[in-house]
Amino acid sequence: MSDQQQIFTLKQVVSSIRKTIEERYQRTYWVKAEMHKLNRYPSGHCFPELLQKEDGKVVAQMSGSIWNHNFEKINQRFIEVVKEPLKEDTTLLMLVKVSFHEMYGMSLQIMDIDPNYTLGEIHKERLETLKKLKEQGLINANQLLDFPLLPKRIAVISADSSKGLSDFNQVLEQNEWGYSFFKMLFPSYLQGDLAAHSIITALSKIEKVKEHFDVVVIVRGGGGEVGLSCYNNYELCKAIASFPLPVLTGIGHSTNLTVAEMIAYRNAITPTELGEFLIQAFHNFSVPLKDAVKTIRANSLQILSENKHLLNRASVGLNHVTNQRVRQDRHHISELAGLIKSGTKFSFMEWKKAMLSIRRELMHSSSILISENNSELKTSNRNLNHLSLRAIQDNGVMLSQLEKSIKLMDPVNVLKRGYTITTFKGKLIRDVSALNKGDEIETISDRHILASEVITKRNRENE
Amino acid sequence: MSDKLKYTEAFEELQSIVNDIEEGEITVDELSKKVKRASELIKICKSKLTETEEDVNEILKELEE
Amino acid sequence: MSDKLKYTEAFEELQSIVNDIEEGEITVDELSKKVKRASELIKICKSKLTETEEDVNEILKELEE
Amino acid sequence: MSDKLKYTEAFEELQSIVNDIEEGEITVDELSKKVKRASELIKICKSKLTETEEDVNEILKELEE
Amino acid sequence: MSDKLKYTEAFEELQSIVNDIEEGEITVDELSKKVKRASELIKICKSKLTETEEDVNEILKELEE
Amino acid sequence: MSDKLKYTEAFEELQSIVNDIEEGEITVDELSKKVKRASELIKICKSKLTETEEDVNEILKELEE
Amino acid sequence: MSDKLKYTEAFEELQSIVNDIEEGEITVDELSKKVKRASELIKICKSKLTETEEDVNEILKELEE
Repeated sequence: MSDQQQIFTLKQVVSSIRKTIEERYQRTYWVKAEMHKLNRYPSGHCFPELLQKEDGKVVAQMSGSIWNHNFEKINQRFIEVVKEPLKEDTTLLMLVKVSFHEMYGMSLQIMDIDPNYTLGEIHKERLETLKKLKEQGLINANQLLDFPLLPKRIAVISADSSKGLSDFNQVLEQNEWGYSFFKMLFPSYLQGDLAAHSIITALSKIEKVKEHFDVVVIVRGGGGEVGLSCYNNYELCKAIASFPLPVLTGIGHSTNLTVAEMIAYRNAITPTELGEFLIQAFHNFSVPLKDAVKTIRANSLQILSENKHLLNRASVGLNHVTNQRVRQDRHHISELAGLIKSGTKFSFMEWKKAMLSIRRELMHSSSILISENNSELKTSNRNLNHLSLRAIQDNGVMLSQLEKSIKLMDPVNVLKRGYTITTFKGKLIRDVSALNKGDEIETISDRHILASEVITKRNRENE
Repeated sequence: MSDKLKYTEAFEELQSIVNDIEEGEITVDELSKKVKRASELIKICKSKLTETEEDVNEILKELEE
Repeated sequence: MSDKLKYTEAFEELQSIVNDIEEGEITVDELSKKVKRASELIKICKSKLTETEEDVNEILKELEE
Repeated sequence: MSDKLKYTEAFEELQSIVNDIEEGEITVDELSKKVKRASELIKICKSKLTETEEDVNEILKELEE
Repeated sequence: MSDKLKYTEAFEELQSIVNDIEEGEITVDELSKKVKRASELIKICKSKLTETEEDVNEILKELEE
Repeated sequence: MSDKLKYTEAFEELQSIVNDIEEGEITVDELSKKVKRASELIKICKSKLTETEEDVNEILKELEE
Repeated sequence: MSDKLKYTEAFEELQSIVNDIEEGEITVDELSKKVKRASELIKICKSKLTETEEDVNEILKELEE
C-alpha cells in the first residue's frame, strides 16, 4: 500500500457515491415496473421489490421504498380510483427518485403511483379475459344452462365471517313461506390476490359432488368495493363460465361489473338480493301450483257446467223434436182428412154434374129423334100430296093429247078445212102403186063427191 | 057410255083406236065410227080423272086439317 | 085405323105408297084408295109421334121434379 | 128400380141408352121405353149418389168429433 | 180397427187412399168403403200418436224429476 | 242402464237420436223406443256428470287442506 | 331418477294437464282421472318446496374419496 495512496473510509466512499448520484439524479422519473413484493414493515414503510421481465425472465431488478406517509396517500387514491388497494405482482407507473443511502444502498424512492395507469391495466385484463372467453365460446356458457325449477340445494362459496353470507343465509332461512333450502359452505378467499385461486379450488370441489347441488352462489359482502379485480381473472372466469351448474354471484357494489359477474348465470348486487332471487324462483314454482288448483277447479267446473248445459239442451231438444215430430204427423193426418173431405166433395160435384149433363143429353137426343121423325113424316106427306096430284095431272095431259089426235083424225074436220079424200073402190088410197092408168077413183070433198080416171102417174121426187 | 068401264081399260082402248087410225087401212065410214068411239072413251076417262082428283083433294085436304 | 100397327111399319108402308105413286106404278083407278091409305098411315104415325113425345116429356118432367 | 144394380153399371147402361138415342139407333116405337129405362137409371144413380154422400158425410163428421 | 197395424203402414195406406180419391180413381160404389177405411186408418194413426205422445211425455217427465 | 258406456259415447248417441228425430228419420212406431233410449242416455250422462263433479270436488278439497 | 328430475317432470306434466283442462280438451270421462293425476303432481311439487333430503355428511364423504 503506498503512502500516497489515499485511504478513504467506507463512509467517505459511500458519501461520495451518494453525492455523485444525488447530483446526477436530481429529477424525478416516471418508471413502469412490476412491483413484485410490497414488503411493508411495521413502521409503515414499504420496501417493494421492483423488476422487469422479458419472456418470463427477470431482466432488471431493483429495490424500492415507499415511506409510510406516501404509502397511505397512494393507497388511499388507489382505493378511490381503482377500487383496489395497492397490490403485489402488478405493473405500476411510479414516480421515482433515485436515492442512495449509506446504510441501505441504491433504491428507487417511490413518491407516487398513478392509479389511472393501474385502472387501465385492470381494464386491459378485463378485456383480455372477455376476449379469451369469447374465443373459447365460453362467454355465455353458464348463462345457457337450464336453471333448475327449484334452486333448493345451494353450494355456497363464501367466507365464514362474511357479512354477505349472513345476509344471504338470513334471507333464505327466514322466508315466511317455509321454503326449504339446503346450503353447504365451501370456504374461500373472496378478494385480493388469493381469491381467484381459492374460488377455483372451491369450484372444483363442488364439481366433484355436483349431483347434490342445484346452483352455486358466490357471496361476499361487507368488504366494500375494494379488492374485486380478482374477479376479472381469466382462470377464475373460465372456471365459472364452464361450470356445469348455474353460478350466481353476489359480490358487491362494483361500479364496473367484473367479468365474473358478467358471465355468471346471474349477478345480484348484494347477497340479500341474491337470496331474494332464489326465493323468487321458489315463488315462480309455487304460484303456478296454487294457480293450477284454481285453474283446475274453475275449468273442471266449467267443463262440467258446459256439459250440463249441453246435456240440458239435448234434453230440451229431445222434448222439442219429439213433440214437433208428433205435431207434424198430427198435422199431416189432419191434412189428409181435409183432402178426403175436399176430394169426396169434388167427386160428388163431378158426379152430379155428369148426371145433369146425361139427363140433358137424354132430353135433347129424344127431342131430336122425335123432331126428325116428325119432319120425315112431313116430307112423306108433302110427297104424297105432290106426287098424287102430279099423277092426275099427267093422266090429264095424256088424255088431252089423245083428244087432240082424235080431232085431227076425224074426216069431217079434215074436209072442212078444204082437204079431199081420194078413194079407190070405196077405200082410202095410201099406196098409189096399186093404181093403174084408167082406174076410176072418187074424190070426196066437204059437200061433193067427184068421180075421175087416172091419166098419168109420176114420182114427185123426179120433179 | 058405260060407267062400268075402268079408266085403265078405257084409256087402253082409246090408245088402241088412235094406233089403228094412224096405221090404217080404214074406210072412211069406219074412221068416223072409230072417232066417235074414241070421243066417248075420252069423256069416260076425263070423268074418271076428275072424280079421282076430287077424291084425292078431299083426302089430302082432310089430312091438312 | 089400326093401333096395332107400329110406327115403323106404318112409316115404311107410307114410304112405299109414296114411292109407287112417284114411279107411276099406281093407276088412276087405284090412286084415291092408295092416297086414302097413305093418309091413314100418316095419321097413325103422327099420333104415335105425339103420343111418344108426350110420354117422353112426362117421364123427363117427372125426372126433374 | 133395382138396388142390386151398381152405380157404375147403371151409369154405363144409361150412357149406352143416351148414345143409342143420339145416334138414331132407336125407333120411335122403342123411344119411350128407352127413356123410361134411362129415367129409372138416373134415379138409381141419384139415389146411390145421395146415399153415398150421406154415408161419407156421416163418416167424415164422426171423424171430426 | 186393428192395433197390429203399424202407424207407418196405416199412414201409407191412408196416403194411398187419399191419392186415389184426389185423382178420381175411386168409383161411387167403392167410395164409402174407402172413406170408411180411411177414417179407420186416421183413427188408428191418431190413437198411435196419442199413445206415443203419452209415452214420450211420461219418459220425459220422469227425466225432469 | 249400462255404466260401461262412456259419457262421450252416451252423449254422442243421444245427440244422434235427437238429430234423427229432428230430421224425420224415425218413424212414429220407433219413436217411444228411441225416446226411452235417449232418456236412459241422459240419465247415464247426468249420473256421470254428478259422479265426476263429486270426485273432482273431493280431490280439490283434499288438495286445499 | 333424480329427485330434481322427478319434480321437474311432475311440474311439466301438471302444466300440460292444466293446459288441457284450460282449453277444454278433456272429456268428462277423463276429467276425474286427470284431476286426480294433477292433484298427485301438485302434492309432489308442493312437498319439494318444503323438503330437502340432502345429507352433508354424505357429501363430505364423497368429497374425501
